[in-house]
Amino acid sequence: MYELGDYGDYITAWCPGCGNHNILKAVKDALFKLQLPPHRALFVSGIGQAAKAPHYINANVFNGLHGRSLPVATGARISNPELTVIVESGDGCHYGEGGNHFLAAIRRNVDITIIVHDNQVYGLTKGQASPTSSEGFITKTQPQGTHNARFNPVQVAVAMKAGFVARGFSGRVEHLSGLIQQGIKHRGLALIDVLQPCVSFNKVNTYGWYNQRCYILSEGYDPTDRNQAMLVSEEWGDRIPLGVIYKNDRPAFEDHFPVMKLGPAAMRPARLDTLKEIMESFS
Amino acid sequence: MYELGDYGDYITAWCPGCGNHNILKAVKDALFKLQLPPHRALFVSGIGQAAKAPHYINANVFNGLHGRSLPVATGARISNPELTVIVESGDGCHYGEGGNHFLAAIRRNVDITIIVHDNQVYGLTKGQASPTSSEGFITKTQPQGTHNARFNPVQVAVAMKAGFVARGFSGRVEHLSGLIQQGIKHRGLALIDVLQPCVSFNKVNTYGWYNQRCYILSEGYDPTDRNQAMLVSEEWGDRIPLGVIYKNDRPAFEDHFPVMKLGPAAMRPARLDTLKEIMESFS
Amino acid sequence: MEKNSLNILIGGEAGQGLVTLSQILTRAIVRAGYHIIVTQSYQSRIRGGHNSYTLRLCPDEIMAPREGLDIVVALNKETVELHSPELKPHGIVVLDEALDIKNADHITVPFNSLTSDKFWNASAVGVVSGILGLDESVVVRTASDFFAKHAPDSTEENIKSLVAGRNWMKGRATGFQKLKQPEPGNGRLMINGNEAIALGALSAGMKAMCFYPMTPATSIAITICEHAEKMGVIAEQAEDEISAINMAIGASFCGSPSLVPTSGGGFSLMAEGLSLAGMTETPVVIALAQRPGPSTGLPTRTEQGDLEFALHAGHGEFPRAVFAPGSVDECFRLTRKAFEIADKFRIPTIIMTDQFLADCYCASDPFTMDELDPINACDPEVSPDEPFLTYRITATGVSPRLFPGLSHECVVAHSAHELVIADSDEHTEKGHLTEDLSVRVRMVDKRNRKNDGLKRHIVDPTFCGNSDPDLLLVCWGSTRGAVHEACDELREMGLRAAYVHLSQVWPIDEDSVAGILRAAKEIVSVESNSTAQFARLLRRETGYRIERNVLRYDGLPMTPEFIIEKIGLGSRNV
Amino acid sequence: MEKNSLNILIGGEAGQGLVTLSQILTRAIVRAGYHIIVTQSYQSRIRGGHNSYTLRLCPDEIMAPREGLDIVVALNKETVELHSPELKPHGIVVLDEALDIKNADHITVPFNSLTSDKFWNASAVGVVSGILGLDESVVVRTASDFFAKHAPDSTEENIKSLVAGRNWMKGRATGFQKLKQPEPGNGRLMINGNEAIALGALSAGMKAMCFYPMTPATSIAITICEHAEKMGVIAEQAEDEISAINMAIGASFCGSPSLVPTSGGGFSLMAEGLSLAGMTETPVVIALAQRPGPSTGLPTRTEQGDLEFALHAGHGEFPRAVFAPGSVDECFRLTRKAFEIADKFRIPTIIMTDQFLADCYCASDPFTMDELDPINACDPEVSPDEPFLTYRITATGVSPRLFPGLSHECVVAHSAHELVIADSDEHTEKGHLTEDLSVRVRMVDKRNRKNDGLKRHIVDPTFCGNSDPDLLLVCWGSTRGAVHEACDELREMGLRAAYVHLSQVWPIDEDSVAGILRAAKEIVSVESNSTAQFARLLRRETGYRIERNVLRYDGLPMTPEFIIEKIGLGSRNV
Ligand SMILES: Cc1ncc(C[n+]2csc(CCOP(=O)(O)OP(=O)(O)O)c2C)c(N)n1
Ligand SMILES: Cc1ncc(C[n+]2csc(CCOP(=O)(O)OP(=O)(O)O)c2C)c(N)n1
Ligand code: SF4
Ligand code: SF4
Ligand SMILES: [Mg+2]
Ligand SMILES: [Mg+2]
Repeated sequence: MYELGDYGDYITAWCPGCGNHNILKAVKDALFKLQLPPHRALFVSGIGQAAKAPHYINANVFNGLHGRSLPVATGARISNPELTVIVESGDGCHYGEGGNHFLAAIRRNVDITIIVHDNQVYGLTKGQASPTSSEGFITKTQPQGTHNARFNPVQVAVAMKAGFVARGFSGRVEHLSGLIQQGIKHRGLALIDVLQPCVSFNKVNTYGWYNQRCYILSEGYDPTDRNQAMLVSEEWGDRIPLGVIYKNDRPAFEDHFPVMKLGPAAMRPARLDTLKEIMESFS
Repeated sequence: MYELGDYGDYITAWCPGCGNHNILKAVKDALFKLQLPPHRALFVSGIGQAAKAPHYINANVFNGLHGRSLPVATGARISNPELTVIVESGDGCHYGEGGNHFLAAIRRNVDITIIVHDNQVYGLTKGQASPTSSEGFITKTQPQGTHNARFNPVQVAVAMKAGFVARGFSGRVEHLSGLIQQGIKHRGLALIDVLQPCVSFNKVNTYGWYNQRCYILSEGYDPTDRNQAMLVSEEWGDRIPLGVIYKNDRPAFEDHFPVMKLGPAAMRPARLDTLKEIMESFS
Repeated sequence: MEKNSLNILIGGEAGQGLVTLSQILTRAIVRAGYHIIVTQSYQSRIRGGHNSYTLRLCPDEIMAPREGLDIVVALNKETVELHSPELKPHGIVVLDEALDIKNADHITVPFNSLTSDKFWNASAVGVVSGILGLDESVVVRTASDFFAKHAPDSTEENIKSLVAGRNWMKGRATGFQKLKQPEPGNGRLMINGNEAIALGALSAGMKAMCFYPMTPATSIAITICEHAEKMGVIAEQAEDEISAINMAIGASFCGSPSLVPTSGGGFSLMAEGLSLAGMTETPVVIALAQRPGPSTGLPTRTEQGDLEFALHAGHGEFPRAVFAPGSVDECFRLTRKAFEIADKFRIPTIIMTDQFLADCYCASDPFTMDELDPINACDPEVSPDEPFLTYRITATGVSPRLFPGLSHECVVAHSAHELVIADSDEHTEKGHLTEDLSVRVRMVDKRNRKNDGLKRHIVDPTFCGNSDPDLLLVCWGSTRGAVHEACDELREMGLRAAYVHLSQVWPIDEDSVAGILRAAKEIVSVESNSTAQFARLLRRETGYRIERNVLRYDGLPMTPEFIIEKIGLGSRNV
Repeated sequence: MEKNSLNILIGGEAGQGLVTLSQILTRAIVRAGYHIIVTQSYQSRIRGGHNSYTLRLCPDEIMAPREGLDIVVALNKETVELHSPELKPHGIVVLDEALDIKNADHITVPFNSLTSDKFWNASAVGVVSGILGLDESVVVRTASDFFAKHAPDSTEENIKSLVAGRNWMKGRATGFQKLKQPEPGNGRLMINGNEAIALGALSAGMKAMCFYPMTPATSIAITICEHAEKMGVIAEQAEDEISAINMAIGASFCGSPSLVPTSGGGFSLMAEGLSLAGMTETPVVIALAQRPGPSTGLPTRTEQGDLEFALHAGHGEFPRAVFAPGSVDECFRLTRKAFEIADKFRIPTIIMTDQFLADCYCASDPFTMDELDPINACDPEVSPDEPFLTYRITATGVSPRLFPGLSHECVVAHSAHELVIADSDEHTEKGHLTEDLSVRVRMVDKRNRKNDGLKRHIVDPTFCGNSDPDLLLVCWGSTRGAVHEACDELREMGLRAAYVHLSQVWPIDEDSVAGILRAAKEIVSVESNSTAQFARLLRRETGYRIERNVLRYDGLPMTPEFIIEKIGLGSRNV
């Protein structure tokens, strides 16, 4: 039996009032509710404010490069299918620098849970537009407002038939914890895009802004209905839906590799006898 | 008045029977029908079999890096909005190595036309699975069949509200030429995914396979209806739709920059007087 | 002996208004005619943490930051604790009386009675400017200018608070020795290295700037973005660094001189693009602002750890030029040079700076910014009747240039209907891909021939001191100021010392550098890295093995004190 | 003097079945006991173009390809035209009579009367094996094995066609001088450099291979993919090279020794990942198969142009080891070594090969493949009672290792509940990011200390020839064979010649290399690049300036003839 406190209690480097604090709370709550042993969890992150999160959780951590958390997480799963691998990083990491890995991870359906701290801005580098920034969002590097269309990660993930697609809000900790728990339990890739106010650099998408708009999908909503999920994932404006928006049960990446059933790679000796036979086929 | 022959007539390095030959024909036909002066066109490509195409066309050419044609094309437009910029490369280039630029170009809505030679395989490197390969596609590097879900570029582009999204087939040259002409005329990004049999490495998606399945969208089909476009772009199996699947009239990237109205960057002197004022603001 | 200068440190948490206070104070000091060197120390976070801004000022020219503090302006307790030990005798601490630090030597200001919380900063400007004896009208004007731009609604209250601080300070005795008044500054700029790079690029006719944010390079991008629209320049934030460099190459190919600012991690991602620029012979300028690595390292600190990487980044062989400015002024001038050389030789060039220089403000005379020579003048040997060949083989290795769709002034005789073909594969003169291996050899030779021309345009090393010194310090890039001042002091101590600084680190002129090294009895390389990369480079290029190094790699800027201490004069006879 | 060997070139268009013909013939030759060296020349296209496969065979050991041809097997007219000029006196051309080339010296085979179009190849195997006098039963068995695997349905017809060719040739006189019969080969492998790397990796306990296809590295991936499932290894094609290296790092962090095969362009994209491996101290092995650059260059040709890049790729400073096998056998052995060193020191290591060696088949004695030492043995100085620290500061710079979620045998005393924290930022011993600058310094020193250990594990250079030579050839990587044979010949010509080959190019042991260089009167560096990168490296590391170079950069493999010609013996007294 693990206590909530076993998942760590650290001083963070985040601004007071930042939405990240609540996401951290939700993550720890989810780990606690799932009673996940800390040493069985691996958190992988990139670089950014969000990406510091794993340092504030008692678990294994690989805090790698900006935008590259998904390949690292995939490699980790290849090596040890017994680890619960959770990726935590920002919108810039996942949808900007790491966009190509986002597409690839969805296609692979690796059994990992991705928690995107989506503050619609590059926080750590002091407030440039991110892929999820609304069109017209003004920053020091976009003084005329960003002219790129807002990236809708949820809708792209649904279009690509990701295994599990959800949206949470850092203002709703308990709901978010529930999403994370479901995501972790889902076999295959789980994407949880979390709306996260950045009190320092995003003066548009504030707590008030989100509170006014966010609503939780009704009990009756069927996330396995993809056409409906496409419509719901389109919603962004006066109303923003929270919850599990889409899911399916595609086979996970891991299911394609018989050897993964045999446990961690580090425990398996090299098959030198087989290799000798292979070598003989060269003669 | 340009003749068809003015657009070039070169010996190619492609296999006999390759679908690329017809795409080349369609491209030249489109240029001819549009009477585009060769020196006003710039073809940008990456690396692969498809990416050799610009060498077989009379036009300006930048044959750059595998997967990186879109940033180069974007830079070209920044410099000279009077050029018609056409990108030609393979499925590997655009949806594999260059996936992140694909997402970004759609979001920017740069006024370029992208012609993807989609043979569902890496041709030049001798037949590995590409992002558009069907699940289970067997190759020397995927001896158990690829386990990645097929990337559906058309659907992702529709989900992202790309300005113009079409699918052509190298077996239908005239239809394809029509799509390319429309794509070039469209203000903003035009994506034309072209089904292209690779006779050397793709023994699944052959001419016969495509001929059996491809149909041209009816006259009455309304490509501005996005919900319908989402459904149509989902079709892939017994029937594969060809034609303009989706379009809209989002402002193009270029519309956000007043300076681009002033013509090619190379013709504009540096504004040193303005700069002196700026410098004075530092004192 | 150290010049008569003062060191003021302003410290507090991120988000406490440190920037406003520092900016106004620094600008007023510059307007008053002082020279300054500013070092900024901050953490990779937005709020909290310990940040500081250290301003060295002097009536005469100075080149480097110094250790030891004369005034500490403490916005929080941590600042007092961390920095009091660095105080010189007679140094003073200015702090709010509420900070509850009992010490008779401190100037505890009752800020809350002078103004409200929000304007604390402005009051502090008043207090410190009073201590320094800055002309009040200069300070008030500077603050008014600042607030008019950044907080127009509260200008009045801010100025009132400033004056309140100033008045409070009036007549209060401090044991503090004021500096002599400087000559008037005559419109000097208060500008840092990155801003100077931005202005340099704009003055060189840059038309496209493509970037992905990365500390400490971002402020180059910010400066350009701020002015892009009115300068008629396109500044585009790319989706990643790979895109940034490829976009810049595309832009340059079509006629926009292009800049790509980045730091180490981003530069790593650009290695393939660099090689592309080399092969397609497309000019592009990269501003590489270094920070301590490897990998993410210390994002907000300084280091010179990427030298060897910058010299060899990118697969295959192609010519390049690498500049390493030693001052804010050189940031401006060498950025222009980087554009000039890139265009003249159709190659990629790199400007290497680092967090210290990037963020280092100084008082600079206004820059001269005449138009550069027209780019890539036509090769007189090539008759305009000949067809245009992107990669025409010439004696210099440089081919005349044309932009797609345009008849360029230099090759005006060529019809605008000529086509421009560029290829990343090995190619013919026309630009089409080829597998003809004899063409390959000619193209390699052509590209390599540019090195001869490049060598004729090398920026001369700066040599300063005794011409056959007992001790020669060698350095490159941002450490020049510290080495200069250290060298001055060593000479004052009686040592026959000199230094040589390279602000172009590639190519290097073997003969002239070897000549300088040969004349020295002992050589010490001074570098902000842990493996003496520059010393290694010099050995490769000249054969001289530099046995001793002063290496700093704790993330802090090089200082004269650090150098002198590491040289360890104690152990030798001077 | 050249050994008594034969050169057979088989040429035609891509897609004409050249591979089948060459593979069967080569394997039969190896089974007959000959030594071989194969060079492949192909273009960056799938059908058409001119491709050739050159097989040098000899009863004794040989190490390099040679110029001049004894037999040309021409599948098309172009082959005859291109390669007839290379024929030696008595050389012969084998071609189909339909090819319509009138020349009395040619052996024009009526293939269409012997077999149908489809089995032309097999017939040619019969003809050529007859010319060579290979034992017919060996040839038939080899062909049967081949077809059973690749075209089981047509084995019979193929064999019939082979025998028909063989019979046709029987009794036909050729002026051709057969080779002496070799000793029996005893199960020698016919294997190329890339296959040897693949086997080397598998034998070293590699558990994950992440790649993105790129010529000439792809065949490493193909070989591993073919056997992955039965070897219990995960081979994953990544979406790009950035993903490949990061995936490998993630895999290695969790306990899979990992390999990343790539070529120059892909390697460029991995520079940031390399630096990440350096900072996080995660072992990873990169196989860098070079081709001529810069940029896309000549994708199917050979070059050694990435040396300096490989040595310095990645921002910031971190230890690495770089190996450069000089033979197929070394490809196997040094790949194992690369894994061993990567794991022992927790660093990235690089194996540099090139298209020539990648595709070069030779007859190799079976490899020895005992298990490697258990990875990263526990540091006896660290008591198991102390908490696990990913970056524990030790005397060697190497910290004991643990995998997330696992209790590793080496640190078994540590509970499996220990957490493993890794960070790309500068970090504490525990692995958490830090901005403590004194910790920074200790961590830099820790990482740099690994260099001392690395230096104690350097692969000795191969020295061969007179010990105080008048002429010393220096080389690295794949050119070793050509240099070896050139050197033999130079000595036979009476020159006091020797060569030194480095199969580990980083780190380098200054003293031992300098010792070798010092003993030589004149030094010539032999490299497949245009700027003599290795010579530069040696100057940097030893101070010796190598004035003369034999540089080849036309994309073709180095040969003894090329070296001897460039050395220009004409102009000296031997
Ligand atoms: C290759 C590379 N490019 C750029 C950076 C600089 N960088 C650090 S964090 C960041 C953006 C972070 O944005 P996001 O992922 O949204 O995280 P947030 O700080 O908003 O939580 C950038 C651009 C980097 N570390 N590495
Ligand atoms: C950075 C980099 N990685 C890999 C390669 C090798 N490469 C060349 S073409 C190609 C795949 C081409 O596939 P696609 O884009 O679909 O074009 P196709 O040949 O099928 O037309 C690859 C992987 C490369 N040139 N550069
Ligand atoms: S800058 Fe924004 S995202 Fe970063 S910690 Fe502060 S509030 Fe949070
Ligand atoms: S390999 Fe395939 S794509 Fe390439 S030219 Fe041949 S048929 Fe076309
Ligand atoms: Mg963010
Ligand atoms: Mg393809």
